[in-house]
Amino acid sequence: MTPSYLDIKSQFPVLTKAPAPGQPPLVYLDTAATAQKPKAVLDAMDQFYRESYGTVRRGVYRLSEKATAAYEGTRKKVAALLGAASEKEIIYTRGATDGLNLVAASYGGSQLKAGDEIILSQLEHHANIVPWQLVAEKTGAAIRVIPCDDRGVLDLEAYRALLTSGKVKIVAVGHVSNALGTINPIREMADLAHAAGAVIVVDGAQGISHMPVDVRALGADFYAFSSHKMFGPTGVGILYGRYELLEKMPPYQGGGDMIRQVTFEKTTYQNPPHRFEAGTPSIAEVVGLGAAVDWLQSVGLDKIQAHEHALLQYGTRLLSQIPGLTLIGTAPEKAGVLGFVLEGIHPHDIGTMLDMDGIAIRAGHHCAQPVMARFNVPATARASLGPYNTEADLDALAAGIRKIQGMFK
Amino acid sequence: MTPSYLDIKSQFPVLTKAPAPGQPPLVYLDTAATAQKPKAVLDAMDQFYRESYGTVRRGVYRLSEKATAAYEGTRKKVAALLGAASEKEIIYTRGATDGLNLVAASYGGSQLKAGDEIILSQLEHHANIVPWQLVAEKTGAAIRVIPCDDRGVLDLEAYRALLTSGKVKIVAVGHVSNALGTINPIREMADLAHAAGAVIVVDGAQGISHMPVDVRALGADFYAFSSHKMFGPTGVGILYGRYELLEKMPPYQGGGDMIRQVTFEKTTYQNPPHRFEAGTPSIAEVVGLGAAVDWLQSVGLDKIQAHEHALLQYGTRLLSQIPGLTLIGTAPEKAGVLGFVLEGIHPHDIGTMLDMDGIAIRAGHHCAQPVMARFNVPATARASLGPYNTEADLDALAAGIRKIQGMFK
Amino acid sequence: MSQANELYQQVILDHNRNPRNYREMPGATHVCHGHNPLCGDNITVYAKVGPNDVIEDLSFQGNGCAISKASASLMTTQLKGKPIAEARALFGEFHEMVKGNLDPETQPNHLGKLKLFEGVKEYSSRIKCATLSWHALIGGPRCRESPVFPSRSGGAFPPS
Amino acid sequence: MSQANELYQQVILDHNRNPRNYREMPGATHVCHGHNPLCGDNITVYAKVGPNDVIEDLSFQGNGCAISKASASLMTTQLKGKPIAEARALFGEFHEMVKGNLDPETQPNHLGKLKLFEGVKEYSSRIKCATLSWHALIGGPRCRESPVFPSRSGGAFPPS
Ligand SMILES: Cc1ncc(COP(=O)(O)O)c(C=O)c1O
Ligand SMILES: Cc1ncc(COP(=O)(O)O)c(C=O)c1O
Repeated sequence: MTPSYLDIKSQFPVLTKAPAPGQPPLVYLDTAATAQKPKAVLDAMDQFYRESYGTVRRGVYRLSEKATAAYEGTRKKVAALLGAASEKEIIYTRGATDGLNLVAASYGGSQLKAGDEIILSQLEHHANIVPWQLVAEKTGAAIRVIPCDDRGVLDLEAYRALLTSGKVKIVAVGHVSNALGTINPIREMADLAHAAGAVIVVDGAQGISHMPVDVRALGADFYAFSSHKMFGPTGVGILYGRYELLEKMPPYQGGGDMIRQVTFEKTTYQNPPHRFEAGTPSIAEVVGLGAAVDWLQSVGLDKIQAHEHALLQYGTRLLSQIPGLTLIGTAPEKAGVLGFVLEGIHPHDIGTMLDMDGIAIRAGHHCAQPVMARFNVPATARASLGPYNTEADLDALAAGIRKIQGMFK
Repeated sequence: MTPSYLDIKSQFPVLTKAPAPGQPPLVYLDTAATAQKPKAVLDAMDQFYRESYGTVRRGVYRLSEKATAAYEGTRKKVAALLGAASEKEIIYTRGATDGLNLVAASYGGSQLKAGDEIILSQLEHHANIVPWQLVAEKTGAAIRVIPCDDRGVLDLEAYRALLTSGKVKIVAVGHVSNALGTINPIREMADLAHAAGAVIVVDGAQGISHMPVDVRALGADFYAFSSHKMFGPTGVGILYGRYELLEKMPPYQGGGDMIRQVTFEKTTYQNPPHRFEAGTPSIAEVVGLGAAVDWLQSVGLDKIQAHEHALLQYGTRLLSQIPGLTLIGTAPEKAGVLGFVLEGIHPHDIGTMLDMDGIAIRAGHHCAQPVMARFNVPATARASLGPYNTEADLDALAAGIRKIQGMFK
Repeated sequence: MSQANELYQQVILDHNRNPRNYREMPGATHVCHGHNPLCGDNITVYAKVGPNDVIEDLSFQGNGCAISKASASLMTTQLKGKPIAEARALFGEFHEMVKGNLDPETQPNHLGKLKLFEGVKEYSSRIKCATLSWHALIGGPRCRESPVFPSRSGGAFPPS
Repeated sequence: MSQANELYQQVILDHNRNPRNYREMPGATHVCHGHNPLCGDNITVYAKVGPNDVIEDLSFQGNGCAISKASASLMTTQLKGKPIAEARALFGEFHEMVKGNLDPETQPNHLGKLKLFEGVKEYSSRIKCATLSWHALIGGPRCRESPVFPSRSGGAFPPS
């Protein structure tokens, strides 16, 4: 491989296990849906459960102390990964969806009033649409949408125009589109939002593990993502929020550990981040996420970005040479997502038929139905890249597509 | 051991690993906070991550199909465990706290109006208090509280009297008190609630893994619990809800997988249970929970109940013989919880000093401050039992307590 | 070659390419629209039912994947001329087969050519594609409002 | 014997049993209540500060665990007669020690008898017990409303 490529597939058990007899080996091209886990992460969790599992923040015994130290340690690691000002700005959630719902319900629910406006983009994942629709309905706020062009690039002029209403309180936008791969100019959009007196909530689900992310350099007021897409376990995620904003937000869920004092007459709450963390948290998952952050740091997000970028260029070239294939999502600033349609062949058939050759891609609307509507397709096929992918994976994809075309002819 | 005891400690890696040099072996008496995990559960999760990890309900490839089958399989297992009418009544949550917040916000938020009443009990965990306070504040409903007597038994006469107001819409009560061990008469309370036109929400966090639970025999309309207290992983839990009630509830969180169709103008939602499951779920955790249910079924909940009951009697006898020790929580119907205070020694000191002998108990308010207020103590020490505990564990506890008393003399 | 690999056989690909009874039906006694928002499949089924509950004519139109189109096409050829009751029974068998609960090689059935869809059982997300036109005809969650022949299953839970 | 095992030594148990300066102070110039809702520790600290910022008298009263009581008792004996600035500095060292950031054996410090509390670092949930009376005196999250000597740390995040 050329120097811009990483060689780390061997660290991923799923990707290296011997296929069942008669089955082709796995070519995993669905990292945008969920990432595979390196051995380091799996070992960390398993070892935690086998050697020092206990509850956190509640016990007066050392098993619990150890668990708490590992648990809180991850908060520091994540704060460092994101360039946050303090680990107190790091809230553990169940995932990106949970984090976006938290911001929408708590920040949106307490700050929005009838007539206020929320700006979303045409590229959003349902997780960054529906929570805003729910809070808009409750508060009487209205939703405005930034359109995109035929490449999948947001129309910043339209965005500027929307901001002039003077009623915009919140801009919620994805860092990277999961359906198209478009990387949005968050810094510029944040500056414009701030100048208009709005806060910016960034859905970082597809950003975080594919490029270095510095929330302060980006100007993000909130940044939400999931562990499972960054090589960590399912069941946990992160919401970053500027402390000043978190401090004025009411609790989201009620329960143990988020309270200061409970009586039936009056309950008082902890400071952030604990105010937003009710109940026994995802302890082992947080430990696993900590290992995933360590792993990411050891590989280097700049290297991952370079690797995926080189693969994206390689894959784009390969797929562009296939007659009857149309790439959906051709923004100049693009992450490792290859969305496409084939003339006369439904994306779901592509997905199932590629699977028969061991190639796992995703077909469907990718929880981004407004994007499908914009490009006037019912669904797309999507191959998405991770640091473990290789040129050979993309060669297999291209060959698989040509084979399908032959069968459908 | 006598026939009423189980012999399963060897299945639990944490409980059988060799202690660090110079450290005493672990005596784990904090199962009410969180349960240790049998090897079968850890292996199931680890194997899943290493061999067949993929996203669920979204993919068109077999890795995802396998994951989906394992994931949805757990729903059936849990439905069978609970005696639910259908697996469509089983909602995956993050834990008991998340489940109770879901019911309070979605059912409570849509059904309660100003002047309505919610009945809680004096014994509730904060997770079954604060969510109701939050929804009461939003809707203008009022909270009424069933008192308990000096043993920690709920006053059913007072409960009957509260129900006569005609305004009660929801009764929310714990199956088993985590601070006192009291087993509440759910069936009787459910019948009374239903006769008064109210639904009953049961916090089953301390019920589920300590006795056979049949939601229909109990008459529970909702039943919420956490995987981590039933020998499964952290990061997942279950909310059971009667389908008829679930069907009329609005979504709780918005995002992927809970929608039918999304446009910026109008979004429509899935049927239960998916309506309440936004975003990528706790996939591996659900797989682990499935293994935990299998494990529970193979050991037998009746056997676990008998084992813990015998140990409870043994421990009660032992502790009662210690001068200066007062048991807090002496209900005749009681699960494996031994709450106590020592004259002149603060519970936190008991916890830390027992830890020095390798004995892990919990000291504090146990997220049940109203119980502490009722018994007029700032905190208690609490030893709680699991199926892996033995008489020797309780002997160690009693010896440890006597040693502390000697030091404090 | 696994069963799944056998799914996209020439018959299915042929019915996809040249769907049978692919037309509107002006004198239809029943019309139902089936929609799967998950993949954007859209199918309209037309039926003409005679006096003694016999399906005298059956056709469809719409867009979808090869599985849903071939399934709709084969459905029309298999059910034309049959009484409604028989259509209902056949759908029962078809549904159990694609869910993996009926093995057409070892268990008695009347599936005939419909056996071609057995491989769908390996892809639970594709079951909806294979059954879309059937649900439109017979009823079920994909077409709850106005199936041609309302399902009799009823009960507390919508069939799935 | 581990460090934690050394935590409950005779000195600490003795200060718990017979706390020094355990009394109200009628002529106090400063009074502050410290409360840890987590464990129900309740402590009131009284101070009499002289013209040149010297702590002329220091006492406390309240309920709590042995760690919080002994810590309050030792605090009063260690700080009486000291200028406020010195008290503040000593708390800084004490706080770092119980958080595990200052090793009193190898790093320069003025902790003296307060070293007895080093074992607390093994039990992060007990740090609050050991520092409750100190926070009441010097300020911090446990006594944010009215510490005797408001903390100067300030900044965007409350100290913890
Ligand atoms: C009675 C009771 N209810 C609710 C909970 C909350 O469970 P979790 O923290 O797992 O959400 C607990 C456990 O802490 C409990 O004991
Ligand atoms: C852009 C984007 N936002 C949000 C999400 C939701 O993440 P999760 O399902 O992990 O909550 C996803 C992933 O599905 C995504 O790609």
